Amino acid sequence: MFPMPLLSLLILLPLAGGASLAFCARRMAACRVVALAVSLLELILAVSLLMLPQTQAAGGGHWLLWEDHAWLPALGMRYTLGLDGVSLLLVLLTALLQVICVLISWERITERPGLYYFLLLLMQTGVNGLFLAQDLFLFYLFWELQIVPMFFLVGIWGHERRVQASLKLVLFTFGSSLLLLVGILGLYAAHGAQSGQYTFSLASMLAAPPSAPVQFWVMAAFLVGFAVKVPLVPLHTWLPEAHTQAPTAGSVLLAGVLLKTGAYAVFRVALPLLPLAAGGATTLIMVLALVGIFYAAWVARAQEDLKRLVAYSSIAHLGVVMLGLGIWNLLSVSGAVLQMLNHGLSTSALFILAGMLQDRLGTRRLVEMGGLWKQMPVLSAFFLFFAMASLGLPGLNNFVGELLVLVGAYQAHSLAAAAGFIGLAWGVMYVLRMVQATLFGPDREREGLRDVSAREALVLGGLAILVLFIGLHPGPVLDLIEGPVAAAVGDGARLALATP
Amino acid sequence: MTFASLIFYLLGLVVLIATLLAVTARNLMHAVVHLVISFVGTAMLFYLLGASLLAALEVIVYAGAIMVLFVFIVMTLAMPVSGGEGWRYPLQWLPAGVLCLVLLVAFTALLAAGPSVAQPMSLASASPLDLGVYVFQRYWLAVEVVSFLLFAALAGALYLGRKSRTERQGEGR
Amino acid sequence: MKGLVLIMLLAPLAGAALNALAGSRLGRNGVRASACAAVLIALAAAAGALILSHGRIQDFTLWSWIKVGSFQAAMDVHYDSLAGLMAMMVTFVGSVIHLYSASFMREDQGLVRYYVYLNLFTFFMLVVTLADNLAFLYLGWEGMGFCSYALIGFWYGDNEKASAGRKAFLYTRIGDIAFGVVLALCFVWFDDLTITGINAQAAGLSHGAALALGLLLFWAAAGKSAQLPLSVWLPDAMAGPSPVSALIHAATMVTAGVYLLMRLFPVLQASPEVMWLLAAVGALTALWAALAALAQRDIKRVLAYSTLSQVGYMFLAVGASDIVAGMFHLLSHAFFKSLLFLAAGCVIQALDEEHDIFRMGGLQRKMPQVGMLFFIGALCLSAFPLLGGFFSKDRILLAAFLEPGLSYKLFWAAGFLAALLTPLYTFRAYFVAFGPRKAGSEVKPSRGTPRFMTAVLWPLALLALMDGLLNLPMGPGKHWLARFFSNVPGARIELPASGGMELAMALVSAVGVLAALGLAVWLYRGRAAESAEKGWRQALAQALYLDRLQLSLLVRPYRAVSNFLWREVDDGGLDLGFTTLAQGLGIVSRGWAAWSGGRLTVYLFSVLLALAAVVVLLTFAWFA
Amino acid sequence: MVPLEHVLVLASLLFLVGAACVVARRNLLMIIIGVEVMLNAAGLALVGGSLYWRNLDGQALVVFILAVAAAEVSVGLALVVLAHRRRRSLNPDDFKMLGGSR
Amino acid sequence: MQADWPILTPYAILALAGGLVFCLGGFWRDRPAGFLWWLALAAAVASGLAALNGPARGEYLGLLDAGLYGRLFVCLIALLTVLTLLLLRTYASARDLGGEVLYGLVLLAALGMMLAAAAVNWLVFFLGLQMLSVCLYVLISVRREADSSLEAGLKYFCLGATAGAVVVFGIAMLYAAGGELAIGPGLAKAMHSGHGGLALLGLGLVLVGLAFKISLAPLHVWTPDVFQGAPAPISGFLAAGSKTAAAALLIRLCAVLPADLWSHWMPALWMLAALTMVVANVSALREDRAKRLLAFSSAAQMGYLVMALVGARHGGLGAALFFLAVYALMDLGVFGLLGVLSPLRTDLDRLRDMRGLARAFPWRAGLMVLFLLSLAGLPPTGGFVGKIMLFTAAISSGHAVLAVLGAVSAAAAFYYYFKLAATLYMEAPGEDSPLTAIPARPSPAGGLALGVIAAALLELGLFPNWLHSLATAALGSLS
Repeated sequence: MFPMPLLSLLILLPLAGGASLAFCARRMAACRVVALAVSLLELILAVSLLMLPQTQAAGGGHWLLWEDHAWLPALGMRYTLGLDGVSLLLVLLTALLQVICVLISWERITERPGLYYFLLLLMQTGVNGLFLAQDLFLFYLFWELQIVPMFFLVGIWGHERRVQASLKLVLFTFGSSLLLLVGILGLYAAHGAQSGQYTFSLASMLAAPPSAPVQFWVMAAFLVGFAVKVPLVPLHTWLPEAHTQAPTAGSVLLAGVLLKTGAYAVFRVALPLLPLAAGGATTLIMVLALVGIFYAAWVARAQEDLKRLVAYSSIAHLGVVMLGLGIWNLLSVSGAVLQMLNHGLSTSALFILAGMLQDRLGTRRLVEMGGLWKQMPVLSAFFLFFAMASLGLPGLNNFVGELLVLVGAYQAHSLAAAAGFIGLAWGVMYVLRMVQATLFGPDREREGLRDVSAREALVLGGLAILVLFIGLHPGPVLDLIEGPVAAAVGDGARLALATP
Repeated sequence: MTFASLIFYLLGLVVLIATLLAVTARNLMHAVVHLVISFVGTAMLFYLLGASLLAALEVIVYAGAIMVLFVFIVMTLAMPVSGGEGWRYPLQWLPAGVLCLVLLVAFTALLAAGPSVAQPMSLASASPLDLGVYVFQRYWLAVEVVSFLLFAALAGALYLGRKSRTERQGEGR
Repeated sequence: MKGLVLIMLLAPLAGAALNALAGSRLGRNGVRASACAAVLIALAAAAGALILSHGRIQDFTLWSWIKVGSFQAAMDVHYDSLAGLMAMMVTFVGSVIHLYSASFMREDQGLVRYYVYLNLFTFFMLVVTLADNLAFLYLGWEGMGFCSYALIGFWYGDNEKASAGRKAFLYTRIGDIAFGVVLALCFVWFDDLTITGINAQAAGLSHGAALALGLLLFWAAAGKSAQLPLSVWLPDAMAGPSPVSALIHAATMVTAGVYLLMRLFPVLQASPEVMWLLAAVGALTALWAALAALAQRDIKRVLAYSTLSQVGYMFLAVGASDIVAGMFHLLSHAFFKSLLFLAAGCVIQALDEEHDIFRMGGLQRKMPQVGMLFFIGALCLSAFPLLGGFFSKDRILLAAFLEPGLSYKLFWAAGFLAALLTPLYTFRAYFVAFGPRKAGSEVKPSRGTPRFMTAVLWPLALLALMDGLLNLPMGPGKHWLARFFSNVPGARIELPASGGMELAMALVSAVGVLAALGLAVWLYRGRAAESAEKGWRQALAQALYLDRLQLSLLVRPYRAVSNFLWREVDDGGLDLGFTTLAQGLGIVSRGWAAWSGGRLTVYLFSVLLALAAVVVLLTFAWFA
Repeated sequence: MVPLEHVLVLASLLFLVGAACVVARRNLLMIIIGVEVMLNAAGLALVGGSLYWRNLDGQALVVFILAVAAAEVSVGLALVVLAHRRRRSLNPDDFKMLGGSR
Repeated sequence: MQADWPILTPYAILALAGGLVFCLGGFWRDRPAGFLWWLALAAAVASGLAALNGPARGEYLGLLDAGLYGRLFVCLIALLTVLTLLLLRTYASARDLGGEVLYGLVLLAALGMMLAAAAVNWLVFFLGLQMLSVCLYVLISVRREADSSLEAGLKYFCLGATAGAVVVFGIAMLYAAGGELAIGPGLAKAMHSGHGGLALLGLGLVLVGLAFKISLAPLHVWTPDVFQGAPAPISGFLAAGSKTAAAALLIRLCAVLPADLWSHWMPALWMLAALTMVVANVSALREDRAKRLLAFSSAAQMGYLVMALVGARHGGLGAALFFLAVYALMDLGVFGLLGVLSPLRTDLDRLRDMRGLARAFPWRAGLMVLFLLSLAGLPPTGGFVGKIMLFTAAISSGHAVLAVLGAVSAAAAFYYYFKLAATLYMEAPGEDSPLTAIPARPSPAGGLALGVIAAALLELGLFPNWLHSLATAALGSLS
């Protein structure tokens, strides 16, 4: 254990940095420098956590770090943070994307820069807290907290229909999260009444799951709450709108981080806590995920708006993640967790590229693009690269995750797995359409298209290297998450899983 | 059926009828007059129920002060004697009446739930002195409070009655 | 040994990486030099490896890739003589084509991109050749698919070409689904992804399992090798530059499917149905493609269909459980077909991008060298007796004939028929394009062909002529290739046939070929035009409408559903649903807000209402 | 003498009549009158109660009710006068500038 | 007698100061400007302090609760009064509202609130209630020349008087049932002597009266009008103070009610809570005037509170107390902020006029967002913790249906809260926008008040423990 509350630091650092922006709120240069510095610091901190030794801390599980303070003892609410491989992975992803977001906003954000970067950092606070919280109440607190900045990011710096989009986002996410709250409290009440000790601590709730009917209702509430966030079809309609309207950084964080929280919650909260209800839930998740994979891929193919297309593609990718969680065995869940990371990298990259294209061409419509390779070879090369990554080309990151998920699926549920494989082929259609519509075709005479700047090249190159690295050498990542996943799935063995 | 109870019922009837007339009268003056009757009747009931001081106060404050105030206002405002109500007047009573009947049923049902139905109370009377002493001993705090309440009401009424600066200027021109 | 393999794999990869990152700084010559050097190094390594490992199988792991629990996808190599020879062929043809391209692409803008893809492709193909672990093989498999996609659409400016690339990628990808499933199944059933391990356990497979695996493998191979029903993409793939067609769509990638089947032959052997299916599809494709080739006007499409037909033979060979013959034909086909494509490339470039053979003619005199090369290729392709193609095709037919059962006889017949058609379409192309014409109707090449381009083709031509010697049915060095393959599971050295029978077969086909050749001379020599495409000719030209069929059966419905889901279901259904819900709530809100719309009497009434509600409720609560 | 319930019923009757008046009449003064009636009814109930329970609290409360009623009426009438000075009307529904925005 | 003075000091201070303000205002013409304000402020602070460290003795003469519960509310109301006065300072002087009457009435209204909140005797409660009502009638229409203000006062008067009469009649019934004006004992005695039905009737009538004060549906109807018509800080005072006072008694009732009576009374609470949450929240959806919108929202908040009261037997009261404090702060804050943002002529009201405020006044807009977050029950504010507590109480007492109703309606509520935030931040000001008429910087007093409120909300959001344990202790002192 460290004497220093590293986890709280992890959460508070961005907040402090964001608050410090108040002093230079109107000066863009200062703001972005401060923001970059803070997020870099955060990244360094997160990376340094990789050096931690595996220690058994309170609460069991493979905890690298653990913090626990009383908060509202009368109601059994505690300030409990725990870091294990999975959380660490997602925290790392968040920190990385944070840096990237600052970099890509570098020149684009000219109005109210202070507020903008403050919101970015605030969001990181919320998300980190969510990934680290080991107390259901705390978890819910951060769950709510992270949405607020996104509302303003989309609404203030978004595009033409930004206000509607942001309101839609808020209504869907918060509305569902209130049901989630009811579920959490129901679980709390049932667990307290049963064990006589009213507490929100995940660990003790894991220890004593409530009776079956309670679990059923709570699970229903949880699923609604999480499915909207993931999102699972048919609760996804808020996402494409938000993605399309959000500023680039917003889309990146939305795809890269916010959507993960839903899947993470399913992995960390919904399934482990409610073993008896998990059987039905996993089947439901599996089915919805498969439907989502096909549906989203299919709808994506029909899009005329580049960002919208990418948005639907990310729904399809998260379908794969959820499939992995729905299968719930070692392989598939490892794949799913890895896939969260991968999706965070490649889809974010695609959103960044879409943003760049929009900045340069002033349009997101595919019909007005085309023939870009001639004028912007480097950017186009990156575009092709990441498109191939999201299409699951072996040697690039997504392949590893998808393979693991599907192979794991075969162990449990061969039909679902076969469907999944076909779903991947479905993905090819829209990716190729996207690539062809943007890069290929006769080149139109456009003036003043500049290829990627050094800063953009840095961002894209960094992402590309990561994509390749995970694609060719996923070992480190897999080792990182194997412990917690095995643990979760291990006591997931208690789940009455639907495995014919 | 003692004499006292007979008087009670008679008075009750009188009060009720007077009140009904007052409430339904379209002419404000008539309403006030009927109301005075009902208040006086109530005062008698008070006396019958052994609250002599209250009976007096009732007559003085209600039937006296307040009603006079009303009359005064009605005069000053010099309003059409039937305040505002048009041909819809009977209809207005319909919803209210219905609800009140429902309420009456509920009230009586709950009232009758008690044990003491039909065993009559024996007469008793509290002398004004007792009441006064009691009030000032037990509730002296409340007396203070009421004084402040009246003070506040007075100030407020004055403030509202006084013309605001803008209005004064308006008349000045 | 391991070092050699590493060099073989890494050299092209390094070349690709170098050009991708620094290509723009290297300058055109630098790019060419580095790319060609990379492949030549790989060639040297392949040769060295082949020599060092005389007949010994070598397995080793290069790099542990994915490992979760018992799931192991390591990058390990299974080097037997099959792989060795294949690698040899790939690197050799690859280097020839790299050199050829050096001058073929001399004026193209995208030289760097071109060589990057080409190197990359060589790498992936070698991965497929050597890989032992299915996941690793899949890496190469998909990589090839991507490279072919990128190279077919190399001239992206033209939407047609780009779409051709997309089509190729889609169809191969459809095949790859099966591969993925095979991968998963193998893990679930064998708990092992290495080809060696799978082959070892193949015998123990239940009938159903074997059938499933076999079918999936067939599907995967058919996707890559463009066999029926997944064959429509290959002719379009000719949109790419000719060297690309030569390398990817003739010599190597298209044959990778067959190669995979040979690698996993024991699994196929485990279920006779699959063998039968392979043979059937092979024969059918061979015949169908040969027919289609008869009516093509585009010289490259002629060659493309011939490729289909030849690969069909290879399938037939595998189906007739004679992988030696399959490999034999694969090799010789690689040589003469790439030779043909490259020669055609010279012509097309010389007539700047003229593909229609009827707009050519008399080229033999204008460009004799190219004509010569093309002629040699044509002879081998049409299995002229004693040339390379002859022995391989002959052995395949024999193997098919020897298989028990009437159906195999039919397959043999189909194959034989195709063999008769081959000279026809081949020399149709040759005579119409190169043959003499009456003066005036001959075209004049607008630009000369660098002699380097033709020079590099001669080695190919020699190999094409000679490679019959690899596996002579008799005489000295009899069945050398077959013996060489003795360490490949399922390889048969000789076919169970009497010498007389073999001889008879050989004679029959020889005579047939010669007759067909004569017919071709009589039909097409000096032919300047062909009657308009209608009737059977049009049917053939459209390859029996297979393409159109699939378009209307699969592609259009897919698009329709996609649009429907987007417009009606997603935008018009779900989203509208939520919106209407919100609006409905808005209406209710208006109504309730009007309640407190400013009328005091209403407020007073609601006081009474509340009073009534509460009291009545309490009354009930009290008496209930 | 009568049982408590009868007193209370009488009080309730008066109370409800007052309430009905408040709700039904379209005249601010009549509304105030209705309120007075209701208060009066309460007083009657209290007096009855204090007789029943033999203690003076009820009567005491009545005293205060009288005072409060006076205070309330004074303020209320002031408001009414002001309102009438503005609108020349005592019809409560003539005061709809608030909420009438829609 | 002597020993009682410390208990009565807070009230006495307010009363005397109120009287003094009236007299000075009436007779000392050439007084220094703002003298009365300072006087009132001092009085409010003093009474708060006095209550803070007054003696903790059970009850005074069976009239006033001098225990922890009573003192808690006295302090809270004193705090609210101080804040209101701070918010009123420039607002009033800039518009010359009321002068002496304004501050005097605020003080007396505060006195009434304190009495009503701390009363353990129906008589005192009734007097307190009437006192605060009478003062508020005048305060609401303190802007005499404005029709809207007068109309608001008129409406509030008619309804308030009626509700008051209902309460009195309810008290009469309770007295008739129990023969006691002391709240707790009276109820107990009523049950013993078998007059349960009568007592229930009385409770029902009282409940209606209280429901009017804290504007539970269907008695919420007046809220928008009155809040819209009254000057913004007064609306805040009304929303915060009088509701606090009424809710205090409601919570007290829930605490002292005999079990069997409770089980009969509870359904009414259930119904009112459900109705209020749904109706109020939905009504606000399409509202395009900030004050009316916030009025509906304040009604909805009370609905949540009553939802917790339904779960009174499972820690609901502690939650309700905590939330009540938070609610009072945030509603006062949000209305005060409107006041600080208001141009001289009329209060800032139409959403249209609030467009693009965030650009011009980033800090005040930020505060508004904070208050809105708190109202919407989002972290990191006290509103979040409070709402969680309420839902916890409702659910752990088994009223899941009610909780779900609450959750759904709260989900709807997000729409209008965030619509408000969106207007501030995401819309461009229209051409008729009053931006120029808005004071460029908040008055120091108002700024101070808002700052204090914001700080308090954040503090309660991050470290709620002390207040919650205080609330539980206070409840412990009740029974």
